[in-house]
This record gives sequence, structure tokens and C-alpha cells, in this order.
Amino acid sequence: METKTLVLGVIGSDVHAVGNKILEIAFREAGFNVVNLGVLVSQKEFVEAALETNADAIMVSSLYGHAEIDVRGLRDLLIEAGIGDILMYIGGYLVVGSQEWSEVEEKFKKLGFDRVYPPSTLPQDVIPTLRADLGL
Amino acid sequence: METKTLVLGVIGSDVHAVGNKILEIAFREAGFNVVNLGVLVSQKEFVEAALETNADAIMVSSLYGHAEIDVRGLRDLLIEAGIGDILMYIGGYLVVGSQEWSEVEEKFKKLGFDRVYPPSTLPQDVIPTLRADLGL
Amino acid sequence: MSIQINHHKLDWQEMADERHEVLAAWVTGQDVDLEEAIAYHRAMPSKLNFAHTLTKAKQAGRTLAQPRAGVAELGAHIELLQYLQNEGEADLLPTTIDSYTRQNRYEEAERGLEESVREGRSLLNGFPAVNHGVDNCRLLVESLSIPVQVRHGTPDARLLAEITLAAGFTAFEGGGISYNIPYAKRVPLEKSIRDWQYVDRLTGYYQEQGITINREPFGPLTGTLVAPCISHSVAVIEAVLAAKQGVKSITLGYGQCGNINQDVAALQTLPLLAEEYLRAEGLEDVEITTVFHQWMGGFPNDEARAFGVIALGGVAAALGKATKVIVKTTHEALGIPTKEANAQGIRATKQVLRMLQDQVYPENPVLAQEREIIMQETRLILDRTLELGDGDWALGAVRAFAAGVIDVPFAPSSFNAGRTMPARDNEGAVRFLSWGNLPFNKEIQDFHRAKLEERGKAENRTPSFQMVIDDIYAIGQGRLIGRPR
Amino acid sequence: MSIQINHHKLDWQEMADERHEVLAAWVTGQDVDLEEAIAYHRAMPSKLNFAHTLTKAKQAGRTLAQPRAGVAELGAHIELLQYLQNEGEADLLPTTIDSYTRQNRYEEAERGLEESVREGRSLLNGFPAVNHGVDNCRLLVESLSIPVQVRHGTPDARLLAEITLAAGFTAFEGGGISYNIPYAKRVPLEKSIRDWQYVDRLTGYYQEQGITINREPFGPLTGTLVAPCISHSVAVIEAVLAAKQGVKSITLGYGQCGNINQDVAALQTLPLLAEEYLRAEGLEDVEITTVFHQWMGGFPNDEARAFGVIALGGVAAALGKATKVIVKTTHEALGIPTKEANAQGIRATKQVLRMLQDQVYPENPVLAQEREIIMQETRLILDRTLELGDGDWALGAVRAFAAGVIDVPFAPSSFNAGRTMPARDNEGAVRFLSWGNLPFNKEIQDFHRAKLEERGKAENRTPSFQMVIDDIYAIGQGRLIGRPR
Ligand code: B12
Ligand code: B12
Repeated sequence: METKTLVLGVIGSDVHAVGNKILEIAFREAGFNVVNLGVLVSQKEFVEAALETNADAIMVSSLYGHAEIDVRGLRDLLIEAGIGDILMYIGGYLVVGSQEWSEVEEKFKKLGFDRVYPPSTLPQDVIPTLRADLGL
Repeated sequence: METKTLVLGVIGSDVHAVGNKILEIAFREAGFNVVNLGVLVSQKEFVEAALETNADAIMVSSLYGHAEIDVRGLRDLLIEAGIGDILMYIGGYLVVGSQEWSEVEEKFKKLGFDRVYPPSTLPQDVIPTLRADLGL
Repeated sequence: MSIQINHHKLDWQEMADERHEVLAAWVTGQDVDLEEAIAYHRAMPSKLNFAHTLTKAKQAGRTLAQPRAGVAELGAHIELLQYLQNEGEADLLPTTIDSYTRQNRYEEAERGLEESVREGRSLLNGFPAVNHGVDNCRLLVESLSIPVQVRHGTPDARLLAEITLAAGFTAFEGGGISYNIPYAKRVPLEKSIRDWQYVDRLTGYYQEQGITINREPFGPLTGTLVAPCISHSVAVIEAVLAAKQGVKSITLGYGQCGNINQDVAALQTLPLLAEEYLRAEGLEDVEITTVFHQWMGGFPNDEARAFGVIALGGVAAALGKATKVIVKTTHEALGIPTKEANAQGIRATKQVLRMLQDQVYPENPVLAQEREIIMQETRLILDRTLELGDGDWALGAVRAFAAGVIDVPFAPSSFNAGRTMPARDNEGAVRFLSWGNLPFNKEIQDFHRAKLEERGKAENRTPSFQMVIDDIYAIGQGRLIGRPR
Repeated sequence: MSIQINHHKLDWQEMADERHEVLAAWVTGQDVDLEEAIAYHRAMPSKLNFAHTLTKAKQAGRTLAQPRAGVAELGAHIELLQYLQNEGEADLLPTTIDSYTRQNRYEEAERGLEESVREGRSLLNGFPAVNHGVDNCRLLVESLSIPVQVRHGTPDARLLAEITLAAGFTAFEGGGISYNIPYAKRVPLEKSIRDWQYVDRLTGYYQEQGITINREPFGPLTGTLVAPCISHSVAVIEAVLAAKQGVKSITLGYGQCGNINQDVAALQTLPLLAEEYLRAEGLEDVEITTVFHQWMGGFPNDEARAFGVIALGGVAAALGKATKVIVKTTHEALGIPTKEANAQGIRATKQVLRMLQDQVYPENPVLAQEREIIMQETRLILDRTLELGDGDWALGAVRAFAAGVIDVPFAPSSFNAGRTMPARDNEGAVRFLSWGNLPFNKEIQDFHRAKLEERGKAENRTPSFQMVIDDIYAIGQGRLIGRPR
């Protein structure tokens, strides 16, 4: 079976490292090739890593509430880099405070994400969908 | 100075005794002559005690939520007994559950009470008003 | 009062006339058919049996959570209990009975029920089970997947017991002392004890047919500054009285006083004392479990503060390894809680219970001393009680109350001496400012005196009734000890 | 990295150029006038002084409650803090700084602030104090009647300190290790320690002028299964480093682990260890107080359950006699809390604190053993650290992290070895499944091994990383220990 490559990271000035480590382990155990950029990852680093590793998907985390500001333009950078149609997920505490989830989801879909996950997400909630989206 | 007499009691099938004991002590310390009927007091007992002691006011407690049912007709009994204009207060948890206070107050004023007090009432919140109402 | 009572087992045959009379007191009584009821119980799954669930928890060292709840109308009551089961994650359920039923005023209950149906809100403060009758109660029992208990405060609960046990309830709260002294004014103890012997004998009859019904004396009594020795004495007497009638599953209760050491010590000593006195009567095959009541006195109005009180109750229950805890709600000081508030109280409590379930409150000298005090005080009271009864616990109880040898603070009953005055010591444990006629020896008297002097010194005032009043309001005002400000 | 650091006091005169540079990093820096600031502090009432309030609490044996809170816009932030002061009844206030400021990205903070003003809601997760500048911050300080502290997570907080101290803040959280290892990825410890020596030296300068500013290393680190010996080691090193720069009021922190004995033992040992190592450096006139952080890891979504976690934190803080407790909210797992939720967290906590304030957690052998373990482990780490630093704590800290002698679990920093693996034992205390290079002796190693084997046996599985993952999710899922189901 084909091994798909995921680029993983926590965007912006965000240092929440625990969920990131757990996702890395879980995706690896699920058979993915995981490139974990860790915390404090810039948009540029995401794009470069995806290019370099010929990644199949980008998994963005944001826990600290600034995602809205941090992800703006990321999809455009990917398009510029020629990998505009790469699968991209985001998860975590995406806004400051709590907002209606459907609004949050819509907002981040507009910002270029294929799927948007709330903070209570467990790895096993994502992996089946991810497999399906990657045609596995 | 004149000593006014208060008839005190917890009406109906209600056995909450602690507030009643505290009110007795507080009213006595404030210089009133207190006739405390205790808990489980019927309407008839209130009327009889008021007549016998030539009371100046009746202080009804109800904590357990059935006051609405228990006090109906008490004012009429007092009128029948010829002491229809006696001052009458009620206090405690007057309805089952919590309802808008202004509604509760209005309901019990209609039922013949001159003043209506919520459960968080402390003796010192009542005594000045009582003095004034009794012309002391 | 001419009733002659003693603690011996009632003769089931001789009770026939009395049962007939009891069942005739309200129309629903005629639906009670004991043999059919026993068959009904036999067919019930064991997960619905209260005693069975308690035994499992006791063996696992776990504390179960049980709310209080009851509304007038059947459908609404079922909905309420299902909510507490599913959303509240309760381990055990209650059916709290309304206050008219508690006073055997079934007509007033009927009126309250009718009005409640008409107005679409409960005008009763509980579920009038007698008025609903056997079949309706069975609908309730069958709609739940965990055991359910009758909780009330009824001096004469004979009819209520007949109906609810026949309906498949597997646990029944109350006792001849604990449901009289705090809940009545003029009911003689001879009468209430005898009426509860009826309930216990009925329970014993079920037991003889292999159906275990759990019985639970009401531990907290007036809920207000009741020192452990008082509630423990009542609990042990009611345990002995119940066991004499053939009851085999007994849960003994204690209401949180607020000092963690005292609360843990109280929970640890309660089954020890009960087993000691049961053994002395040759009653060895009774399973004793414990119930801890979260703070039973006045609560803070503020819901956040109330959560603090509730959680602290959960802490003491878990550290004291109570078999179950009766949960309060954040609406306690506001009125009968909504089902949401009730479920929240359970969930907050369960979080605390689970986080502490594997932790052990370490043995230590302060705890040991507290245990020792409770054991000594309770034994002094109980031994004097038995002496007064010439070896009979039922007689002894009546005479002990008359003599003030047992004396419940703030109780409304005229058969309670009301000569003790409890107050908190400088660490918040409940002690005696006056012990009235409690048969304390000099050592114990000195202990209480010293403890309250210590507090007096810290507060720069002489211990007096003002301390008691301050203590009654304290928790509602956000503190444990009513210090002068 | 070419920075040469040591633990000696910085020369104030020699710092002039550096200060100039720091103040030039953002336009608001130019408003800092130290002499004027000192006069401003002198004129402030003592009730606004953080250190003063802590001293009083420590003397009275009371635990104070402090929330976390910060929004972007000044007016809204003032309103928030006033609400927490008046409705929340906070004893101490915070100003939580946003994450851009923490990374010295003042331009992004400016943009976030502007957008927040435009949208009428905070797009920043805190208050960008640098962007607001001295005068605006003073408006804040002056609008409050209790002391306020800067709380953040900034590896290089020099400008933030200059501005907020000049503005009348009297307490400043953070330290060269505790605000680097959990909060940064590529900042060398030499740099952050040096930058925090600047902050401490600045604080020391205020102190020389008679103005006491409280300093507080960040105790909980990553907030996730951090055993006491790790956070205590960092706390003691930062205390020594701060005291060397002339800081006289230091609050040392510890984040709740969840086992009451371990938590109480941690709170009891923290000041003992700090005073021991300060004394060894001849730093005797430093006042050490303690801060307990309610559970810093993942929280339950459900608010009622969260109240349970919060209250249990209050219990440990009170029993451990922490000088203050940092309060969580029921929105912890939902997002930044509303002011109402924040106030509720404080009130629930204060109810618990007050009900326990006069109670003493009794001395006992389990607690004594827990203390002994923490003392031994921490001393092993600290003594090895000092050895690695050839007697210099700053150098020692850098080398200890490089060697994994101090090793914070789950830390994002590349200067942290990341070789330890913590897990709960069978009673929920945090132990080590792997201790990496922590300089534990055989006795301690055996202790941890035995503790985890005991849990493994109870769960019928071999201790492994799955236990760690289970433990991380456990509290959020309603339990302390991540047992298999
Ligand atoms: C531990 C913690 C910290 C630690 C982090 C240590 C570290 N370096 O890792 C410390 C104390 C340092 C910290 C700091 C801060 N924190 Co913090 N922190 C937490 C906390 C309590 C737990 C996070 C955690 O580890 N959870 C456990 C892991 C396993 O879960 P997770 O991180 O949520 O990840 C899971 C899911 O989210 C999901 N997921 C995550 N990413 C992705 C991506 C994809 C594609 C998918 C499919 C799924 C997915 O899967 C993961 C695994 O199950 C949370 C609140 C909570 N959850 O209870 C707050 C929280 C995240 N923090 C918050 C904030 C604001 C901060 C601070 C700004 C300020 C502060 N309060 O002090 C700073 C920010 C520092 C910075 N620059 O980033 C807020 C965010 C608020 C918001 N967005 O509205 C929270 C929610 C707390 C709160 N309610 O205020 N924090
Ligand atoms: C202790 C207590 C009990 C004890 C009573 C022991 C005893 N015999 O005294 C026990 C455990 C036996 C008990 C039983 C019941 N209780 Co109860 N009890 C309480 C509790 C916790 C405290 C009451 C108390 O002593 N407060 C301290 C005293 C000093 O305050 P107080 O009684 O409120 O009195 C003050 C004021 O109300 C005011 N006041 C009172 N009367 C008057 C009159 C006048 C004229 C004025 C001016 C002022 C005034 O001044 C008093 C002094 O400050 C309250 C809840 C709470 N407050 O936290 C529930 C509460 C009163 N009980 C309640 C209920 C429903 C019951 C039960 C029906 C069922 C049950 N839950 O088990 C039974 C009823 C039995 C019966 N037939 O009456 C409900 C009432 C609900 C409602 N009305 O909506 C409450 C509010 C609890 C709840 N939230 O469910 N209870």
C-alpha cells in the first residue's frame, strides 16, 4: 500500500505542543509518513516543507486563538508554489473565545481549508476521513 | 414603651424549624413579645393564637414550597374572627422552584399579606419595617 | 401514649389486620397484592436492584452519586429521572415524595396533583406516590435502567411503603426516629418507631422471599450542625431495629459537617459502630453501607459558590470512602432545582469522586483522635440508651429522647429535649457549646469546652448562642465558621 | 551561541546602552522615564502593591485567589478587570498579554489591536501592553483597587517589563527558563536567561529605590504531567537568579498534579528548597511566597465537570497553604472565558478556600514520604546543575538542559532534551516512566519503577507510552488516571 506524507505543524506564534505530539504519534501509527514541523511554524515553512517532501496533505493546528489572522493567504501561497490543490486540514481552538461552530467551520473553509476540526477532536475521529480524502 | 405581640409560625405541613427559631430569638431581642407556634401550624391555630394573645401582627413562614396552597383563605378566617385588619407578613421559599420575585410578591399580597419576604431575608432586614408598620 | 413497644420481631400473621387497615387508608391501597409483587420483583433485572448496586460499589471501593428529585405528575417525574440518569450520569435514582404525603394528607396531595396537572407545573414539592398507586409507580420503575429509591420524611410511612415496594422500588429511606424528630412536632416516638417496625417487617417479609430491599435511616436529621455522635447514635439504633425485623441491607447516613477530618472520621466510624452493636444483638448477616450527604444546611445563593460547597462535599465523600453520596444542587438556596441544575450537581460531584477514587486519605493522629472521640461519645450515648431501655432498643430510644440522652439540635419535635447547643470549633469541626443531658463523661466534656474556648480566644469573644447563629449563616455567606467581622 | 552568561549581578551603569536599544524597539518605549516612574510608584497606595498583599496573606496563613484575563482593547480590559474585582471578588488581578507581544511581534499585535477595535471583539488572546504604552497602562492600574500583575509567556520580556513597571504594575511573571522552554522553539537558554536577568536587574533597581516589585517564575511549565521535582528545580534556579539581581519578593509556582498528597507535599517543599539554596548563596533577605495553579492540562468540556476540577484545585491550594492560587474557569476547554465564567471560577474557588482556611492537612507518613521524595529528587537535580555550572547557576542551567539533567515533558523548545516520560501511578501521583537523564540515584529509580509497575499490575498492562496518552486525556474525560476501559 502506498504511504502518504503529511506535513504537521502549529501555525503562527502558537506554542501548544502537546496535541501536536499526540497527532504525530497517532498519524504515524496509522501508517502515514509524518513530517512534523512542531510549534511556531510560519506559512512559508509549511509551503516549503510541503514542496520539499512532496506532501499529500497539510495538517495545521492552532490552539491559541489567532488562527484567523495566522492562516490568511496560506492557500494563495500554496497556489503560487504550484501545489494549490493540496489537501489541507485545520484543527484546534480556532478563534478567541467560543463561537458558534458552524460559523467557525464556514470561516475556515472560506480561508482555504478542506476540513475544519474542533478542539475536542481525537485522532481516531480524523484518520478515517483523512484516508478517504486521500483515496486510501 | 409599649410592647407589641407577634404570633410566629411555619404554616401547613412544613417542618423547617431553624429559621423559625432564629426569628423568635431575633424578634424577642428586638423587644417584641413573641408567641412562637413553631412548625406544622394550621390556619386555625394562627387565628386562635392571634385572638387569644391579642396579637399585633402575624408572621407566617413557609419554606417547603406549598405556601400558595396553605395560606389561601387565611385572611378571610381572620376577618371572620373579627381581626381582619391585623398586620400579616410572610417569608421564605414561597413557591416550588424559583419564580420571578415580583410575581411571587404580588401573588402573596393578593392572598392578604402586607409584606412578603424572600428566603435570603435576615432578621435585621425586617425589624425596622415591622417597627414602622406597628407605629413604634 | 399507651402504645407498648419493644424491639422484637413483629409476628407477620398478627400484622394482617393492621395491614388491612393501612391499605384501606387510600383507595390505591387495594391494588397491593404481596404475592404478585414478589413475583414482579423476582422478574426484575439485578441492575435495577439497589442493594445489589451498593454491594458492588462497596466491594470496588467506589462512591456512587445519587440526586434528590421529585415532581407531582407521573410523566414529568419520569422525564426528570431519565434526564438525571442520562444527562446527569447518576448512579442511583431517587423519588422524593411531597410533603402532604409525608403527613398522610392524601386528599391535599390529590388536590396538589390535580392543580399541577392543570397548571402544567408542579405545585407539590415531590411525587405523591400513594396517590399515583402501584401501576403508575411501576411505569416509573420500568422506564429506568438504574435502581430507584423512595426518599421522603414520613413519620408514618406504612402505606407509602406498601405501595412503593409492591411497585418495584428496591430501596426505602427513613426510620422511626430519623423521620420523626426532624419531620414532626407531635408524633410520639412510640408511634413512629412502631410504624417503622411495620415498614421494616414488610421489608423483612420481602427478604424472606428472597427479595432484598435496601433500607436507609435518614442520617442528617435536621441538617444543621448535627455532630456525628448524635446522628451515629440514631443510625445505629435504627439499624438494630431494622435488622431485628429481618432487614439485611442497611445504608447508614451522615451529613457533612465541613471539617474534612471530622467528616472522614465520621464515615469511617459509622459502619464500625453499627457492626459492633449489631453483633452484640447477634445480628451478623446484615450488610452495612454508608451514605454521605453533601452539606444539608443553608446554602449560598450564588451558583458558583454553591458548586464549591458541592465539590467539597464530594471530596469528603470520596476521602471517607462513602458507598454513596447524596448530591445537592446549585439551586439549593433558590428553590427546588431544575433538572439541568440537578444534573450539573451530579456531574460536578462525579468529576471529584473520579479524580479521588484511587486516592487514600492517609491515616494520621488527628484523624485517629477524631475517630476516638466519635466512638467514645456514641458508645456513651448508646450504652446509656440500652440501659434506659432495660436492654430493649425500642424502649431505650423512647426513654433516651425523653431524658435528653439523645438530643437533636433544632428539631421541631416536642419529644426532643432541645437542650444541646452545637457550635464549630476553631478548625470548623462541630462540637458542643452545651451538651444538655448527653451522657458525656468529664473527659469528653473537657474536650468540648477546650475546643470552644480555643475558638473564643481566636475570636476574642466568649462562646455563646451568637456563635451558633453565626455558624448557621456562615456557609451561606461563603465561610465555614461564623467568625465576627 | 556566543552569549557568555553567569549568575552575577548586572552592572546598572553598563546596562544603559542595552536599555536604550530595548526602549527603541517600539515607539512606546520612549515614554519610559525611570525616575518619574519611581516617583509614581512611591505615590501609589500600599493596597495596590502586590508584594505587600502577599506578605499579609502569608502572615495570616490565607490563600488569595487570582484569575487570568486579558483582552486587546484598553476600555474592555479595564471593564474586564473591574468585573473580576467586584463581581468575581478576586484578591489579586492579572493582565494576560497576547501571544504576538510574547514573541515581540509588535506590528502583528498592532494589527490585531486595530482589528479588535474595528470589530468590537478581541481578536488577540491578551492585552498588548507594549502597544498600549505607559500612560494607557496607568489608566488601567489606577482604575483598580487591588494589585495587578503582568502574566505572559515571553522569552524576551525586556521592553514589556520596562513599560509595565513604569506604568505601575507591581508584579511581573516569568523567568529565563520558565518563559522559554514551554513557550519557544529556538530561543537559546543563554539568551532568555540573560534577557530575564535584565528584567530582574530592572526590578532590583526599583527595589534599590524602595519600590518592591514581586517576581514570579512560571511554575507549571507545559502544564502537562510535570512532576514536582522538575518544576521545583526550575523555580529554585530562577529564584536564585532573580535574587542575585536584587529581587526581594519572589513567588514560586507549582501546577496541580491531582494527587492531594503529592500536591500538598509539593507546596510544602517548594519554599523549603528555595530558602535552602538561596541561603547557600548568601541570599537571605528574600521573601518567598507560593502560588498554586489549578489544573493546567486539558480540561473537561462540560462546565459542571470543570467546576469539579476547579474546586479540587482549590482544595489542594488551601490544604497546601499556598499564598495564592491561579484560578481556571469552566470555559477552559471551550476558549477564552467570558468575564462571567471567569468570575464564577473565582467565586467557586473562594468558597472552597474559605471553608478550608482554618483547617490543617494533618501531618502523616504518606505526606512525609512524598515530601522526602520531592526534596531528594530536586536536590539531586539542583546539585548536579550547580556542578555542571562549576558553581554558577546561570551556566549550570544551560548545561543541565543540554544534558537532560533538567528535562521538561512535552516542551516545544529544541533546547530541551525531551527524553523523560511522565505517567501517573496507581494513586494518580505523577511519576516517571522514563527519567531520561535526570540524575536520579538507584533508590529513586526503583521507587518510580515500582510505582508504575504497581499501576501496570492493577491495569493488567505493561507501562508504556499509551499510559501517558491516556493520562493526558484523562481529566478532560472525567477521571484522573487514564485507565483502559
Ligand atoms: C496546556 C495548555 C497550555 C500550555 C502549553 C504548553 C505547551 N507548550 O504545549 C501553556 C501553559 C504554556 C499554555 C499557554 C497559553 N495558552 Co494554553 N492551554 C493549554 C490547555 C490547558 C491544554 C492544551 C492541551 O495540551 N490539550 C491536550 C491536547 C492533547 O489537546 P489539543 O491541544 O486540544 O489537541 C487536540 C485537538 O485540538 C485536535 N487538534 C489540534 N490540532 C489539530 C489539527 C488538525 C488538523 C486536527 C484534525 C485536529 C487537531 O487534536 C489534538 C489531539 O487530540 C488548553 C485548554 C484545554 N484544552 O483544556 C489551553 C488553551 C489552548 N490555551 C489558551 C491560551 C489563550 C493560551 C495563552 C495565550 C495564554 C494563557 N492562557 O496563558 C498561552 C499561549 C502561548 C502561545 N504563544 O501559544 C486558550 C486558547 C483560547 C482560545 N483559542 O480562545 C486555551 C483554550 C485555554 C483557555 N480557555 O483560555 N497553554
Ligand atoms: C435544613 C433544610 C431542611 C431540613 C429541615 C430540618 C428542620 N426540621 O428544620 C430537612 C432536611 C428536614 C428538610 C426537609 C425538607 N426540605 Co428543606 N431545606 C433545608 C435548607 C437546606 C436550609 C433551611 C435552613 O434551615 N436555613 C437556615 C435558616 C436560618 O434560614 P431560613 O429557613 O431560610 O429562614 C430565614 C428566611 O427564610 C427568613 N424567613 C423565613 N420565614 C420568614 C417569615 C417572615 C415573616 C420573614 C420576614 C422572614 C422569614 O428569615 C429566616 C431567618 O433568616 C433549605 C435550603 C437552603 N436554604 O439552603 C432547604 C429547603 C428549604 N427545603 C426544601 C424542601 C423541598 C424540603 C423537603 C420537601 C424535601 C426535601 N428536599 O427533602 C423536606 C420538607 C419537609 C417538610 N415537611 O417541611 C426546599 C424548598 C423548595 C422550594 N420551596 O421550592 C429547599 C429550598 C431546598 C431546595 N432547594 O430544594 N429541609
